[in-house]
Amino acid sequence: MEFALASGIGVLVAAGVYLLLRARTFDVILGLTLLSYATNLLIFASGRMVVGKPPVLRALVEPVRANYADPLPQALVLTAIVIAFAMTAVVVVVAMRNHADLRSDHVDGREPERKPDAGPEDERSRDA
Amino acid sequence: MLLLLLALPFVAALAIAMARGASRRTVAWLAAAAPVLGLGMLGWLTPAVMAGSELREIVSWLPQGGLALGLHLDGLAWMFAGLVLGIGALIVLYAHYYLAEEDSARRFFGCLMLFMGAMLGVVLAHNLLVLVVFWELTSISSFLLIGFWTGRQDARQGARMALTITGMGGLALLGGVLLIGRVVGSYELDAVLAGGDAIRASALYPAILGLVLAGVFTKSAQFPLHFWLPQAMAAPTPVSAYLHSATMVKAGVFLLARLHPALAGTDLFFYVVTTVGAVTLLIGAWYAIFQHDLKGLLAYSTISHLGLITLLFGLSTPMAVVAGVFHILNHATFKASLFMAAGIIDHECGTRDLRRLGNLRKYMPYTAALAIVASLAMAGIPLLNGFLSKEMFFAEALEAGEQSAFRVAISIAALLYGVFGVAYSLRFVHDAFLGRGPRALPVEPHEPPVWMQVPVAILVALCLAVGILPGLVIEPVLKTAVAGTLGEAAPEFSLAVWHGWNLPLVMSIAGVLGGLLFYFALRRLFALHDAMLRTWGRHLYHVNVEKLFNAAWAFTARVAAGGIRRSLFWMIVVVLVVGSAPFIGQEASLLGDLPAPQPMPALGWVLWAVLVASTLATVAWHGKRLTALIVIGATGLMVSVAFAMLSAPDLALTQLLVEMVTIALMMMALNYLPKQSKQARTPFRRWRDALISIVAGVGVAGLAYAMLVRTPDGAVSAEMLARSLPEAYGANVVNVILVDFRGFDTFGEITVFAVAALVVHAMLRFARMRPDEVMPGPPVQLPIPADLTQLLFPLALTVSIYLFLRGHNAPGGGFIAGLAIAVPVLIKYVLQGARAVEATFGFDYVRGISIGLLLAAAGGLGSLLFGLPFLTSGHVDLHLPVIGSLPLASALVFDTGVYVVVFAGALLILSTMGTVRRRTLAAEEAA
Amino acid sequence: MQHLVLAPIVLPLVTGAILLMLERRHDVRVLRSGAWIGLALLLAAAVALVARADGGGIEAYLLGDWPSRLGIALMLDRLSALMVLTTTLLAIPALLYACAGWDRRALHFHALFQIQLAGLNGAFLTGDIFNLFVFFEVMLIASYGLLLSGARGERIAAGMHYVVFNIAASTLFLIALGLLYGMLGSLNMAELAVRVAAVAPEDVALVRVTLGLLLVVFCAKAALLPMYLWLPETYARAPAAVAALFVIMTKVGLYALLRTGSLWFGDMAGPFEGFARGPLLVLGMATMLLGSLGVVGALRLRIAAAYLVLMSAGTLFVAFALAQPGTIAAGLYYLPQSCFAAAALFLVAHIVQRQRGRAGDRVLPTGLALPLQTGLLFMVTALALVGLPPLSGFIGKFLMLAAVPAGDIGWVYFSVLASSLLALVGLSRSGSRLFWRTVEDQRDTDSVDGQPRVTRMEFAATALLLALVVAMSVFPAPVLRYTTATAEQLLAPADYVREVRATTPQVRAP
Amino acid sequence: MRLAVDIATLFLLVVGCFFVFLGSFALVKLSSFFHRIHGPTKASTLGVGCILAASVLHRAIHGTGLHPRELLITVFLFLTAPVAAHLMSRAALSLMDRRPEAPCSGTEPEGHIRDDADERAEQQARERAEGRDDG
Amino acid sequence: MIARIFPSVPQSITVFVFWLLMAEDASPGTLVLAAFLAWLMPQIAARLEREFARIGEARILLPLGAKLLWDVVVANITVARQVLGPEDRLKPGFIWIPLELTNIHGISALTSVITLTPGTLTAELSADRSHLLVHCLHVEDPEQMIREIKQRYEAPLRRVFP
Amino acid sequence: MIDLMNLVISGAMVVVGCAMLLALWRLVRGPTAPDRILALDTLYVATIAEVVLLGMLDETEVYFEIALIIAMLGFFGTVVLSKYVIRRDIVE
Repeated sequence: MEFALASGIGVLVAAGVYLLLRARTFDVILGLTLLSYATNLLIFASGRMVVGKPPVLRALVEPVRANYADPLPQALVLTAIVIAFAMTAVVVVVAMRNHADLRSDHVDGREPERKPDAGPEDERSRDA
Repeated sequence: MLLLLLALPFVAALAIAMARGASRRTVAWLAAAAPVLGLGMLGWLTPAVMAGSELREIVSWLPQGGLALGLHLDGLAWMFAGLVLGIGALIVLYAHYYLAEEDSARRFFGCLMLFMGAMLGVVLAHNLLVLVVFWELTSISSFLLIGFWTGRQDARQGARMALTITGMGGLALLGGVLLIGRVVGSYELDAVLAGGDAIRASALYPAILGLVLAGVFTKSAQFPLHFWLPQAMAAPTPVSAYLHSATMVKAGVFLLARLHPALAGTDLFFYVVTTVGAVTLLIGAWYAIFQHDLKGLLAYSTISHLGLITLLFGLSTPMAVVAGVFHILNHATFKASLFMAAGIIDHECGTRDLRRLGNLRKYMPYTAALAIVASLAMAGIPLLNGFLSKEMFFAEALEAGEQSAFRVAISIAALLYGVFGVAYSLRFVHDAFLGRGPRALPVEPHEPPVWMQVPVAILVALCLAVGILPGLVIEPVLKTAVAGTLGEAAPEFSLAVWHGWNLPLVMSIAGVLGGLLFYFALRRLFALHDAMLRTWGRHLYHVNVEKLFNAAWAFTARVAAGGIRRSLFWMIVVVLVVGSAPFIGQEASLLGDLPAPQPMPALGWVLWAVLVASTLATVAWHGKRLTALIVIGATGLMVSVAFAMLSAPDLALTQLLVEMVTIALMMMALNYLPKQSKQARTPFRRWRDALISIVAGVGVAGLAYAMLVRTPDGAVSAEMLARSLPEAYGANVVNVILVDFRGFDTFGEITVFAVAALVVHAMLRFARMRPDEVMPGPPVQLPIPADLTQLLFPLALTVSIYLFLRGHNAPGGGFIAGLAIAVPVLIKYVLQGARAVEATFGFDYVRGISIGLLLAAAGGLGSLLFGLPFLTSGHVDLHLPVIGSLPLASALVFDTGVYVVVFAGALLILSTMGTVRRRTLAAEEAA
Repeated sequence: MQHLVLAPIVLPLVTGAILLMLERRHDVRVLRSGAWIGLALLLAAAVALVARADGGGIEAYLLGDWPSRLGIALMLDRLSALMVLTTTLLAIPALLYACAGWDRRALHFHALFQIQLAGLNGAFLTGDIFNLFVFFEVMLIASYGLLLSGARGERIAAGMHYVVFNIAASTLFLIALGLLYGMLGSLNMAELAVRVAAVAPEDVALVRVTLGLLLVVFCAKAALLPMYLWLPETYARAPAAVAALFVIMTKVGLYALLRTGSLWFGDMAGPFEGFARGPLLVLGMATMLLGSLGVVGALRLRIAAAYLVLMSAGTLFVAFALAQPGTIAAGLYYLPQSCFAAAALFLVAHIVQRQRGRAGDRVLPTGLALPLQTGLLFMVTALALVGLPPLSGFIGKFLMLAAVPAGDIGWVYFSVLASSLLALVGLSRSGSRLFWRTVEDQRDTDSVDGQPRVTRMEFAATALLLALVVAMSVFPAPVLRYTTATAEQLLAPADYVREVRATTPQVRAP
Repeated sequence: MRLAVDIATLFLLVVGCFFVFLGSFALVKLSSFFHRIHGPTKASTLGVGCILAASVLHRAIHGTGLHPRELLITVFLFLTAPVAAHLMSRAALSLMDRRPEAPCSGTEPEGHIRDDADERAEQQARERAEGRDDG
Repeated sequence: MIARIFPSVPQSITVFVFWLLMAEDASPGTLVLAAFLAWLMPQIAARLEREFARIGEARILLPLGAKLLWDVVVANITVARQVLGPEDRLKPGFIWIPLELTNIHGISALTSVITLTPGTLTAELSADRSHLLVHCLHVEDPEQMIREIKQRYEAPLRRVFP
Repeated sequence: MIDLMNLVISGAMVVVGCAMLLALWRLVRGPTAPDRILALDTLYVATIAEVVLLGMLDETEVYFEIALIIAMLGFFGTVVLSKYVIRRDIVE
């Protein structure tokens, strides 16, 4: 089971990283989403894998670690999920504006064919 | 007293800067007041200095760092201070007449005073760091002065070049001083001079020497860094006269003199300094001869003289030092006067080109007379001051060093110097004042205002006085200065014009004759000179600086090109390096002893398969965006179910809700983005990225696996489980952690959420954008689903409240509930349209966020009333008559804040995004 | 007043929330006065905190009255107090500058500004690593808002870069935190310090990776080579007042590096003592040089300013990586002054941009001579940033160089001095082109029509920053005394850990 | 009693799984969208309903007592499933090349459904390209 | 007045019952809370709805529900047969069904019912709400089908939602 | 009996899991957007079944909320995605 979780995280990371390195804003957003799944699972995994013992205290079940899953990573993941959502919202909107303002959905706001800037010769006069 | 002396010029500068609207005359008076007053003070102090006592004042600045504003006045400092103030006063007088109407006198004199102060600081400094401080200040103020005529390209270039070179030297000097401080343990001059042996013995000595000399050589324009000085001649002439003959360039040799006891006395010092000095001496002189620009000639001759002084200090014998100090004085007097004369010529003739000048004695006889005397002093003609120091130099050169070959070389250099010196002095005198000419001058030359001649006359008189009566006029001064330089090692000497027939005198005579010959052979030599190296230093500098700018630009542009992807790429590369480095050589430690893994339930495999397949499908379909979005929905679902399966119901709930809202958000965004990704045809990049991502995936999987198979020990959560119910009154430990144990995290988290909503709002509120593709027709009606929501909406709200209230004891809580309420409202938006919802709903989301945040803060701050820390939860059981017991935890207030923030934030995001088009249309209609 | 530690976080947050509410009234004066009241209170709190921290004690404030291992503890020591005060002092001129008009053009500006302060202060005060992450995010998201609110065109593209990069870095942060908790079972930094030292030998490599990843995150936020690419464009495109405040953001990464370094890699860290110092030193020097090269190559003044921020970050990396009491003290002296100076440069650049009209802040020769006061402001700023005497930049660098251990002298001296020189070359060129009338005739690029006039308030804001720089230069001794004490405190992590463990809840069981 | 309930539970479980599986199977097996949609909307919904009922029964006997609230999910599903199906078919209709014309009776053949993400965008790109040629 | 406090009585009842079911508790506290929510929720909803459903003959609902449940079971068996059998034996097609129901609540109820019953699925409601487009997986005789739907479901629904 | 019950529940989970895989197959294969939406919807429904079964197996009630929310969101997702396909603009 550990292997399955680890490999799942690995696949998510690989896919996320690959998409993160794409040139289009939307692909990058997808990549970030996948990466955030991966991180959530990873943090969650830091509490180890426990099946069927949610950390909701039940009467007559002694509150010790053997009987419940580790609640702390779950709380951390919750925070992480929320923050990731907030960030996604922002990046999505930036992507929209990027496309609207610069007429390109390239991550850098322009297609790479164009040179990044006018050369120094244009900007500098002959005055050294 | 010293502090006051030092402060004078700065005060003057400040006064000038403040004196807005003051007349030129007032400004000049203000500027003159400083050096005149200063001279007065110096005069008052003179007897004490001459008596050999040393004044010292120390103001604490940074005692821990050994930095104190320590000033002292010994002989050397006294001499230099006199030089700085005296010539300064003359320069102010001169400049007042020199400056044109359109030049800003305030700016000029302000900078000049700044410079004067800095220079005084250099000479008075007792702490080497303070010396460095003022040293750099001279560079900066000279930058401002050289670039005074900002409109002129050569002025700007010259200023920058001077700043670059001297700034470089200053930084090197700083390094050297720091190293000295390290060796000696103090920056105080006493200690440093006393620690000379320690310095010379230290392993750092070569570095120290190199760095300090770098400072000295750059400031004093020594070969090969001499080229900035001729360039600096673009400055107004008073500046050249002051900075580039009398004072600033002397700072270098001053430092050499200052640190002489500490640094000199090794072979390294001897050979480096003498060689550099000698080469500079010759090259400067040689170039001086062939300059057509009057100031160029003077500049190169200055370089040459500075080389001479350097050479003298390099020789290091006591008498050589005496000669060096003496020549500093002499050179300052005659060169300053020559510069001023050149300025007069420039001023009155409109040109400084020697090829166009000539025969000026007819037009300006007094000036001519003064200049001729001064240049004779420069040539080292007897009865003038230059002669004396030159003689001393010849005498020292003949005895230099232990090796005869070196001695011969130095002597030949000295002789050549004599020849060249006479030659360029002749060229100055002959080409400007004698011979034929002038040719094609823009104006008719005439005598300048008399007050412009006065400073020149004073200096020339000094030349004569020293040259004729050295014993009377200059000997006490020199002795005082030398005593300050060498301390107890100062030699006994007496100055006299006539030493009898000896080798130096012969050399002098040979020099004069050689110079005359040389001058008359000049025409032929011009070709030789042209064939020789051009002023390659400057050329090299320009090429290099230009290259530097372009290269720096190209480099940074190239490195920064590639934008986000390159950023991310590098980060991932760094991560991979950091992630793999610790395992190199100990691969075994990654997995350690593996305990048996837990068995996998069937559901696990299904989840795994769906997760992996949908993830890979997302990658495969990422170009088709809607498809990718739908497929990634399945990934999210699987992650949630995995959470559920692995005993994390709260996570599953949150993940699901967030997932759904995210998808809604992306769908809204997709409307304003291209529907498909353009696929770049860069297979290399794709393979490279694929490779990295696989490595990253494998790496993270490995780490996760290694972590998972280790048995945890000592995690703090065990205690949380135990204390959750009795102390925080909650059975759902995750929620208890969120609102109690780690409530502060949640506080931050909702802030993030709230701000995200505000950012979205801020970015889209006034944005005008149109979708790429607009479906024809009016908004579509979906009556049947809309009708269904009439039934579901109140139920969904109820579910939300249920989740909220149950949160502390069962999965749920403020966050989950907040999103759960946002979802049905969003459905309303989708099915009924934004206009309908917003017109009737009447809820200001921004204000909602604010209220929520304040509620959460209030929930946390409540405990402060009881003197308990922020977010300490309280708990009461209310017993009401009919209803029964009502458990109330103060965490509930906090959680309510969370609830409100999340609900309002989510809706602010969704409604802002959903209504972009409507606002755009409205704005376009209004326009 | 045990709750004072809380004030720098909660005060701006509450102010921000209230300002959000006041936005409804559409009266900018109300908003401004609210913001200023909040900031004044914050300043008072920050000063009080510094005074308290200077007493020498380390204080732990147990949120929720839970023992620090269970809950979150805010930590007050000299370093945190110093950082909080620096932030506040930087915020005052930034807000002043923004109040000259930008705050009316950027929606939610005041609220975002306050929340950004809360995030920064939270990051400086928290003693819990996950809470640090949360406050990083608070700070970042508010910075996105400040950068992007009212933004158009290129600024959006720059924002995209900034946002995506930081999200990626945050993701990495989370991965590292997950591994950290999984391996060590705690989140309290002091507690972790104890656990790090006691890691079983077979786990050392794994923990190294974990901590290494964490450091990568901090370095990325602090713009260490090669992860600095996000910085120049972002800072150069941000609104001036915002850019001025952003200057402190790279320092948060440095702060985190210093804090974790002192706790986890200090003299009680066992197998981790001195972890990663070598690479950090080398990369810090490279960053410094590269930053200065950027200054030389910059075509715009604001780009140059951004590279100067990079350069100062590099300097601080070197100072902290050397981990000597002297270098840390010098670095901590250098840190606030470089913040003030860099912020001032961004403001000056914006003033220049408007005074030069269409030429903007591009380093082009024009026929305009800028007013003397602008030139003076620039000059003082440039001197402080390059590290030329007599301003505080020089003092900081000098103190650092003087404390470099003997073995590292060569390269450190070379890189610090060479980078200063390069920066000097670059700035002298930009300065002479920008402030001097360099062509005799007016060109069409020189039109200044349509540019909002530079107000007195904007000058005042810039001058205020420079006054801080000058004050630090004239009275360096008290500051250095404080930072030296800070460095000593940092180099004795055992005290910190002991203090955290010894602080017990008021009513709960320990 | 317990036995009877257990048997009922088992029966419901088996039936539930069968229908859930059937729904998905239909999704895979059938050839066009309008055929496939019949499977999940009916079979899967009923299947889940059965499983929920089984769960209620199971809990009543083996767990903490009768928890009818799980039936709420069933109710919810039965309410939403047809409307969801309705929406999906509308979506499919909007993508059809030949949609059923205005109200009339009688049967009509099913048209081809375009792939939304793919074809429409391509077509638009083509149109844009042509438009540019004209201009 | 009543309408002001309880904009929609059915909705209030639904919420009340729903809450009690969810909370699985009938203590006084829960009842009070449920009553409060039963008042509050329709209030909120009322701001978003133009008109609430009015129920005519509510007692028909019960037999209709029973009939529907049976039909659903039958439908699933039918669908199972159709799915598992060879696909080429099916005769699928679209049918427009003219509506007599005018109440939108009735129409949506009918839509759901049609979808849940054998082999039929509503795809669209015409813009004037007079016809429903139904997709049939297997249709032998369209007229027969329309008749059956109208008689079996539409007629009772018209009584519920007049 | 309990064992048999658990066995059947586990078996049911496998069957429902297969149903999920089939839905996944359709999700990945497409070919049209409505097909994928339908597949996702089916996946949601099957997931509810899976979660309920899990709750039976673990004898805990904490999964109720999850199942409820999945049901709610499955519908919501379908609405949003379909609306997008129909109109592009999901909020008009």
